[in-house]
Amino acid sequence: MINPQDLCTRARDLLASGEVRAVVGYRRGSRGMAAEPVVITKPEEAASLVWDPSCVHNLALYLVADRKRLAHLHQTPGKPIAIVAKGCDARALVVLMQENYFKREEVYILGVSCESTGVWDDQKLMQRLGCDSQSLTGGRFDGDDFVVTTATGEQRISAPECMADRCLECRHPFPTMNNVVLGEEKARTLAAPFAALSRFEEATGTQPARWAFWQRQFERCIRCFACRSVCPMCYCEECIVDSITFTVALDTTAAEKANRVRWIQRSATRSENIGYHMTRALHLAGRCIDCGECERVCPVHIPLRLLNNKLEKESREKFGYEPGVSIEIASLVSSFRDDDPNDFIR
Amino acid sequence: MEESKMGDNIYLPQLARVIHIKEEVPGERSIKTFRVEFLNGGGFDHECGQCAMLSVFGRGESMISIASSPLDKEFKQFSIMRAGRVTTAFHDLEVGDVIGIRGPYGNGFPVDDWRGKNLVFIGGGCGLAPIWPVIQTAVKRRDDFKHITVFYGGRTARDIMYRAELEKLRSTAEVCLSVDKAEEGWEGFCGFVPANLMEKAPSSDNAIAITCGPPVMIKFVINNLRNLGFQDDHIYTTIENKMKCALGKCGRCNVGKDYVCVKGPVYSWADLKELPPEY
Amino acid sequence: MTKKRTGVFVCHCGSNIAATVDVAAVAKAMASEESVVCARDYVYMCSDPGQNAVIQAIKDNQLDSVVVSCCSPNLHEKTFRDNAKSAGLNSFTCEIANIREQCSWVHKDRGQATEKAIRISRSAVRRAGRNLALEPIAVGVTRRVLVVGGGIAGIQASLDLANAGFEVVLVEKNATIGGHMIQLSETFPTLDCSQCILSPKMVEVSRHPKITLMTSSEVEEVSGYIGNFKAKIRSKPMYVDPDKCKICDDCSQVCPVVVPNQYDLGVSARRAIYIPYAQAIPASYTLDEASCLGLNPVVCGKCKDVCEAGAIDYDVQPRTVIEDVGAVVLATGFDLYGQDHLGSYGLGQYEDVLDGLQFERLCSASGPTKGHVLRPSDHKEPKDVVFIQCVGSRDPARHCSYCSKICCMYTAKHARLYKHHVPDGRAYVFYIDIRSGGKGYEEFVQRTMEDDGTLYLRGRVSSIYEDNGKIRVFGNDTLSGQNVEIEADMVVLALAMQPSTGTAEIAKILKVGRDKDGFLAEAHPKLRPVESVTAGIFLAGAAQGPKDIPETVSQASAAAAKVIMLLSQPQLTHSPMVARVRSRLCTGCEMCVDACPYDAIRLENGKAVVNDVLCEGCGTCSATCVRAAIEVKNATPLQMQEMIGAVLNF
Amino acid sequence: MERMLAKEQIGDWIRTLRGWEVFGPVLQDGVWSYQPADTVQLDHPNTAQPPKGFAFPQREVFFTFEQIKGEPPRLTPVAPKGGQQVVFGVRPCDARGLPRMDRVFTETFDDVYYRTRRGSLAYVGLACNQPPSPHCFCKSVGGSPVSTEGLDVLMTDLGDRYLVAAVTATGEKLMQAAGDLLTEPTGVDRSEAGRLRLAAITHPQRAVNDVASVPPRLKKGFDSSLWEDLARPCISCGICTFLCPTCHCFDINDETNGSTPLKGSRVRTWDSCQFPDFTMHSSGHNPRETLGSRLRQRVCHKFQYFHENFGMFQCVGCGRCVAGCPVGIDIIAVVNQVAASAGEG
Amino acid sequence: MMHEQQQTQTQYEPKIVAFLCKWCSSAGSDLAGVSRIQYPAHATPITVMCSGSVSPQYILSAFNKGADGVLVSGCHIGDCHYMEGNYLARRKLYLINEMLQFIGVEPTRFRMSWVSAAEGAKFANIVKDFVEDLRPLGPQDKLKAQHP
Ligand SMILES: Cc1cc2nc3c(=O)[nH]c(=O)nc-3n(C[C@H](O)[C@H](O)[C@H](O)COP(=O)(O)OP(=O)(O)OC[C@H]3O[C@@H](n4cnc5c(N)ncnc54)[C@H](O)[C@@H]3O)c2cc1C
Ligand SMILES: Cc1cc2nc3c(=O)[nH]c(=O)nc-3n(C[C@H](O)[C@H](O)[C@H](O)COP(=O)(O)OP(=O)(O)OC[C@H]3O[C@@H](n4cnc5c(N)ncnc54)[C@H](O)[C@@H]3O)c2cc1C
Ligand code: SF4
Ligand code: SF4
Ligand code: SF4
Ligand code: SF4
Ligand code: SF4
Ligand code: SF4
Repeated sequence: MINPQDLCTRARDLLASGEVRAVVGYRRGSRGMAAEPVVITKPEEAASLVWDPSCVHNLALYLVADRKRLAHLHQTPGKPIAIVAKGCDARALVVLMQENYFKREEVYILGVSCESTGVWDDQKLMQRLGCDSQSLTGGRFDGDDFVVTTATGEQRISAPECMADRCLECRHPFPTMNNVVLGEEKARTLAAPFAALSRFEEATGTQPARWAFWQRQFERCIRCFACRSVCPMCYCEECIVDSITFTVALDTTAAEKANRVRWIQRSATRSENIGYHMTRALHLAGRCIDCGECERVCPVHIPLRLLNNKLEKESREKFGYEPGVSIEIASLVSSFRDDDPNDFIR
Repeated sequence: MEESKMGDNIYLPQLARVIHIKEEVPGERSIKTFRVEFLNGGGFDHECGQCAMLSVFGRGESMISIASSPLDKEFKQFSIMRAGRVTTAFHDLEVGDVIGIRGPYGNGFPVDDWRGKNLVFIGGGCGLAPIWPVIQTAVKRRDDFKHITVFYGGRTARDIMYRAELEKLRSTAEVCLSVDKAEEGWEGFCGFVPANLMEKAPSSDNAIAITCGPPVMIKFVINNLRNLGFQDDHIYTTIENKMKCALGKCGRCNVGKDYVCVKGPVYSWADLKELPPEY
Repeated sequence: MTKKRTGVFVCHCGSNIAATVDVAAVAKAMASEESVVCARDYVYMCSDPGQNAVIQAIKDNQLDSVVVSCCSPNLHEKTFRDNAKSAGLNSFTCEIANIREQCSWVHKDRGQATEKAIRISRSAVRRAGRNLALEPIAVGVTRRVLVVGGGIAGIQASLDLANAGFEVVLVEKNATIGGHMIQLSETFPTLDCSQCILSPKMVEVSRHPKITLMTSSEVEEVSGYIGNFKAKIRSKPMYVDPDKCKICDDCSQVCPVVVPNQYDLGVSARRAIYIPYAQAIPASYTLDEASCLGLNPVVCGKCKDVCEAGAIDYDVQPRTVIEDVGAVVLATGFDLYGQDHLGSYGLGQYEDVLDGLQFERLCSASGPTKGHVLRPSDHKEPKDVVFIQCVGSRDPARHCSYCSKICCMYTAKHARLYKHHVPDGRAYVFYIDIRSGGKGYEEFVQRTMEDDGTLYLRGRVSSIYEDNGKIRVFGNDTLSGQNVEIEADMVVLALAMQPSTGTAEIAKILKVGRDKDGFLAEAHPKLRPVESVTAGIFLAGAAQGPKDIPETVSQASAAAAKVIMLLSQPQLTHSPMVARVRSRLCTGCEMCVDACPYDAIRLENGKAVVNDVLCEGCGTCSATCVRAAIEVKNATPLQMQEMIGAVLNF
Repeated sequence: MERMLAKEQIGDWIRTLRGWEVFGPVLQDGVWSYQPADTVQLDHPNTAQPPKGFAFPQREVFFTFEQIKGEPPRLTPVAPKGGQQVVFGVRPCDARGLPRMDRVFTETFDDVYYRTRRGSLAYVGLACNQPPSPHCFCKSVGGSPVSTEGLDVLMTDLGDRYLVAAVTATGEKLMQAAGDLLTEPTGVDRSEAGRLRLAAITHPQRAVNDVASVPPRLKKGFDSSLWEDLARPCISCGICTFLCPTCHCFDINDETNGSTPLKGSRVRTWDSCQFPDFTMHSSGHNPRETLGSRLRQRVCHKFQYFHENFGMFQCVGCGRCVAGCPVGIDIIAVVNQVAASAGEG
Repeated sequence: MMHEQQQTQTQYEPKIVAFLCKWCSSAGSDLAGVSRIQYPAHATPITVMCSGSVSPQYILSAFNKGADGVLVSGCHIGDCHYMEGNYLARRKLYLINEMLQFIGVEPTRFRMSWVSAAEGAKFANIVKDFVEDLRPLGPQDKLKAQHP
């Protein structure tokens, strides 16, 4: 089991020795036991870092933000930046490196192993405890359990009861690409891969049932773009399906702006929302590493993970492609095999 | 236009026909001047410095300064720089095409308060358009004002808009043109507008300065004007924050508590310097 | 900027279009398009008056773009683009709407066909409205050719090219050119002597003023593109100056080292300083680095001492040259399917089990036995010889799946040669079936069977082992259904041809594809059989697939002809409809780089950059890039979107 | 007018509201939202979205246009679908959003779309006996769990029955429709209600410290470096603003659905000051380019600018932006920190 | 235009956008023309250089704009003019096909085929079948943009 204190010490040493210029990690915020992302640059700030089941965020996003910020300021990174990374986060980094977004040496990966558990899911906490992490006053890992403190006192709950689906199904709880890892690599099987997806596919076996379900979901989307904004793989300078990242540089011509393709309209109607989500899912095929962030942040609880998982499963079964395992290989859609499925073609 | 079922609909444009198009400045960021006349007996009166929301249907709306004098009742004039989606659509228009127009918006220059004063106009690039109606009005009501000086500069001689009109203006006003870099055959000033201003150093006595242009230029001009002794409340400029509704609702043009589309775009430096620098 | 003055010309094509499509209605519908200023129909748009009308209309209406709704663009795109050009427009402002093959000819319902013709025409109008004026990309050419591989393919190609007046650099990795053909004794189907027909060509190569011959050399790196390649070639030192060597053989006499002679496939021996064979080109001895002791003069140095011509120099260094060439012919040939895969046939294990090439050497007058067929083990004449076909080929489960194509023929040839050498011997051939397509080939095989009394057994050999000086071959004859066992004196295996060792490397260096069996891939199996997928690189000979000499020579000459065609142009022109990167949006993820079939994209300062000359405009990159950071000119996503809209009346 | 209604009779009351389209909180797919309802069960926490969309929908078509080549375009305004709407179960904080929107949409320029929708909308509120979210802070911003501002009717949950109180004339009309279903409250009812109200009002809440001093302090803190520090984790999504009962920013675009002839509509959609391109000029210049400047805009708009313009905060303390922020940006904490730092300086 | 109106009253006529690669499928459809093989007029071709250039975005866009069916047709595997374009197309379009079905769009609405330049008859049949398969489904409105 990881002693959170070790994390603080590591981070402090890294900063103190000048080995890294900053550490991206988690700290306690003002909302109960909900951790929040933080970027620290001073050794003395390291004491504020935490590691507990509320560390849900995929911090790779902040490396992307850091890089964009530096590019904007025309600065070169210099020393590497350290990041606290779970298994999934580390795989996000692998994809980012596979896509040349970073060089390996630009990032110091302070891995944390999820060992036999993972992070929690607020909705499951809500069901189990009647309140979510924002109302808890304590929460930590303890072996296979979470120990939480509610208004009524401390409670021990078996972690799988409240763990995020993606953690239950996780096949890589150990950050394989790392500079150092806290915690052990444990063999574990909590749920079959794609279990939630399979449950869904079984429950909505027919085409009308599928549509009935997704129609509701897509009509609900308010297109706040949180799902895209939080995704470390959606680091495009300008997203092709939203308008909010419209980039204009000095050399952007009027014609370029005038000719920007509007694939979907700004209206959050069903058709446009589908356009948005389909595009995003397809863009993430072979790149999404199932950190589940998009689904977690959605304010109207659209089960986006199902979309990404579907393509992940197809890619794995049909193309033998697993995202986030190698920096070297060509990405899913820029490669092919002779025996890719052909039977859907006439 | 169809009668609105809902009475006064602030979002519904009137229709106007383009009756004249003139290319002022060529190139990638070309500027064209459009004269339009309202259809179906529509129209509105405006003050110098006010703006209108112009639309090319299917492409969208843009806020554009009304570049004609309020004294010209039979048409409205706009000088539009090709900048993006909507403005490009404008540049693709031909005489006879119909556009949408709603307005007038914003506060306008307090021209009447300036009676009996010297007027110093300082414009750069496309920034001549918003102050052009003031110049026009001042010329039409020439006796109301004393000395009129117009500073204006472009990157090159080709970038000078209203070239012919400016030459004509020389008969009633002092016109000081400049280009950024020395050019063959250029007889005016070479250098940036603020430098030209310092070179000519117009007197701040009983004078109002009106400036408009790119944000950096304005910054230097205001600085120089103050060095020349202009009081903060005798310096006027306009702010062009992004606008969508022009009605103080859509929420993007605000600087501090002010919605520029309603409280602006014209500000005296005395007022503007109280606001946070979000423009 | 978008085009605003489009003219649309709708062709009746006599009644070909007009019978089913209401052409006037199409013209009228097009006239109501935003950007269209003139739309008309005419009975034969492609006739002289039709074309003139287009030209006139362009001038009269100051059109900036043209759409012709007519037949397939394959027929008249060029015509009308030329019209546009002669009227002063850029030819890429003209688009064709195919309303004949894809509409009037395939529909009967006039209403529906007319609607469809409108949709097709409208989408062409929208596309034309956003076409950029493009000029074909001109590329200068270096009028020199690199030929890789000095087998018959490379030799033939080099000679054809050189005789056409082009400079040729012929690179051969061995010490001599000639390839496998020089090892053959007689060749099917005419049984003429291989060396007799090849040697003169080899000599011609060495003497040709336009050919620079580089033996013991290999291509290390190739950069550039069609018309403008730069090849880095590395030559191993030969240690013997061919210009000085008199081929006196003094050196080899004193050389203390004896190693198997590769040229005779190990059937004979040679020294460390040797001449591969008498007719070798360059005609010179050569020193084999690997076995020579003298490179360390303290140890040996005998040959240098005896060489009166002073041709030997132990201190020569490898040298690397860079050659500028406009085209490349790859003729790297084949090797026989490796014996390490073939344990069950006893190859390499039993001395008297030979492969086809070894047998060629045994039959060859210049071979180790001076043309007598003798067993390697005891130098006796073999009386029972078993030839086995399809060894390593047509066996997807264990070996190569393809048919090696020439083995039936050379086995038949071997059987005959054997019978000619040992008339009282018995020849057996195990075969699966006989493939003898080719001029005179079937007759050749018939003669082998009938005139020369070779016993053909249909079936596979199950095992072979040596027993008391004999080689026992067990097989089964599927025709009689009986198991057969032959006590043979010698077994000859017809091994499959496979790409020569190093084919993978050279393919990578030159960025040409390989097929599933590892042979160099042609650009199109039917229509572009001598071109590689990379423009400016051509294929000849067995490197592209198993083939015999006539086919090799044809392909070599074809490749040479293609090169001549290419390099005879003053400049190359390339379609300007190439990909363009929108750098601001590109994040350098390299997905396009991986997806591009032509290796036309590379990263520069973290952004994708397209090589206009390599890009074929397929658009695969553009569909792969999630960021829409790369698009093909005049087929941009914006144009596609507008065309989709046009089709759906959106 | 105060009346009592037995809980199980709420459906009966709703059925008396002829001519009204009735909405109530519904839990579907794990999300609470206002849906058309025959009856309602008011045991909901905060709905995911406030009811602001009834007056200010995420998508509003202003007018359609159609233009045949060579002719002037024809514009056809699209009036909001008529008909009275009543929303049950509105939380007092959310209701307070409405009067704030009124200031924006009906003063200076009168927005006919908003006014039309607003004019036919009624809110039947539910007092918060318990704060529905750990981040409720209505009291800090001038509201209370029993506030009636913006409501037409306020109901208080007394266990098996509701105390139903009319706030506006419309509210009274709604109650009159119920006829006998609504009964006079007894003394017990009243005292029970009073007890619950007191408990609700005194229930501890998170708080904006010294709220009166916040506007001037924020003004002073405009240049504070805290803005960038606090905004560092922000991902620039629109959750905080799209879920806010008072955020009113929007975008206007032309959506086309035909080119020959040109057909389309001019459409208003919600927009957010947290989106990077919100204020970006056509030249690329962006007055609010950084995360900090955008966070500052959101916070200062609610706690300073709006107050300067209208004398009230533009935040009603519903806590949605706090709970919904994916990375924990907490408006209460931000205001407190910036105000505190500005106070010191 | 009259015509269209009459039809909507009698029978629903599906609108199909057909992306045809220039080298094989468009040529194949030309051959159908040359051979005068009749097929329904519901599929409007858009010729692209290679099936590999068909971005999934185009397919979504076509549905968004009201297509009832979308067809993508390219060279047979191994015959791509650009060698690999159709392999890459196959992978991408497999994914979008799966995705459309996953959200409950009728599987019939998206179709992919390999048609060589010699397969005029095959092309005609594909269009014929596609139209017949689409007819019973009625207009596609799941992904179609809503207006106004
Ligand atoms: C008070 C005032 C007065 C002005 N007066 C003048 C004047 O007299 N003359 C003049 O030339 N200019 C004037 N301007 C500037 C003018 O308003 C802008 O140049 C014009 O609005 C640019 O519009 P555009 O659509 O051409 O540019 P774009 O840059 O294309 O668009 C403008 C905005 O629309 C959004 N947008 C663009 N494309 C998309 C897309 N695909 N999806 C979603 N959103 C998109 C962008 O966020 C962008 O910020 C004035 C501005 C103001 C505020
Ligand atoms: C046993 C046998 C018998 C045959 N009998 C007949 C027959 O009777 N009649 C007939 O028509 N055909 C016959 N053939 C076929 C004939 O040998 C081939 O068709 C012919 O040799 C092919 O010539 P090539 O130039 O393509 O290849 P090769 O002869 O293999 O020549 C390739 C040359 O390229 C060189 N090379 C390879 N890689 C490189 C590199 N990377 N850089 C530089 N140089 C390189 C090699 O060293 C070699 O010199 C026979 C083949 C076999 C195996
Ligand atoms: S986070 Fe949810 S509501 Fe927001 S855009 Fe994504 S799916 Fe839609
Ligand atoms: S799509 Fe969702 S799950 Fe996948 S990487 Fe992005 S945020 Fe994570
Ligand atoms: S949805 Fe696609 S284009 Fe948009 S940010 Fe994500 S990957 Fe990029
Ligand atoms: S795929 Fe797109 S973003 Fe990636 S390198 Fe190519 S052009 Fe750039
Ligand atoms: S269009 Fe085709 S050939 Fe050209 S760069 Fe793109 S993928 Fe390569
Ligand atoms: S700012 Fe936040 S707490 Fe305040 S009303 Fe808006 S969403 Fe609620």
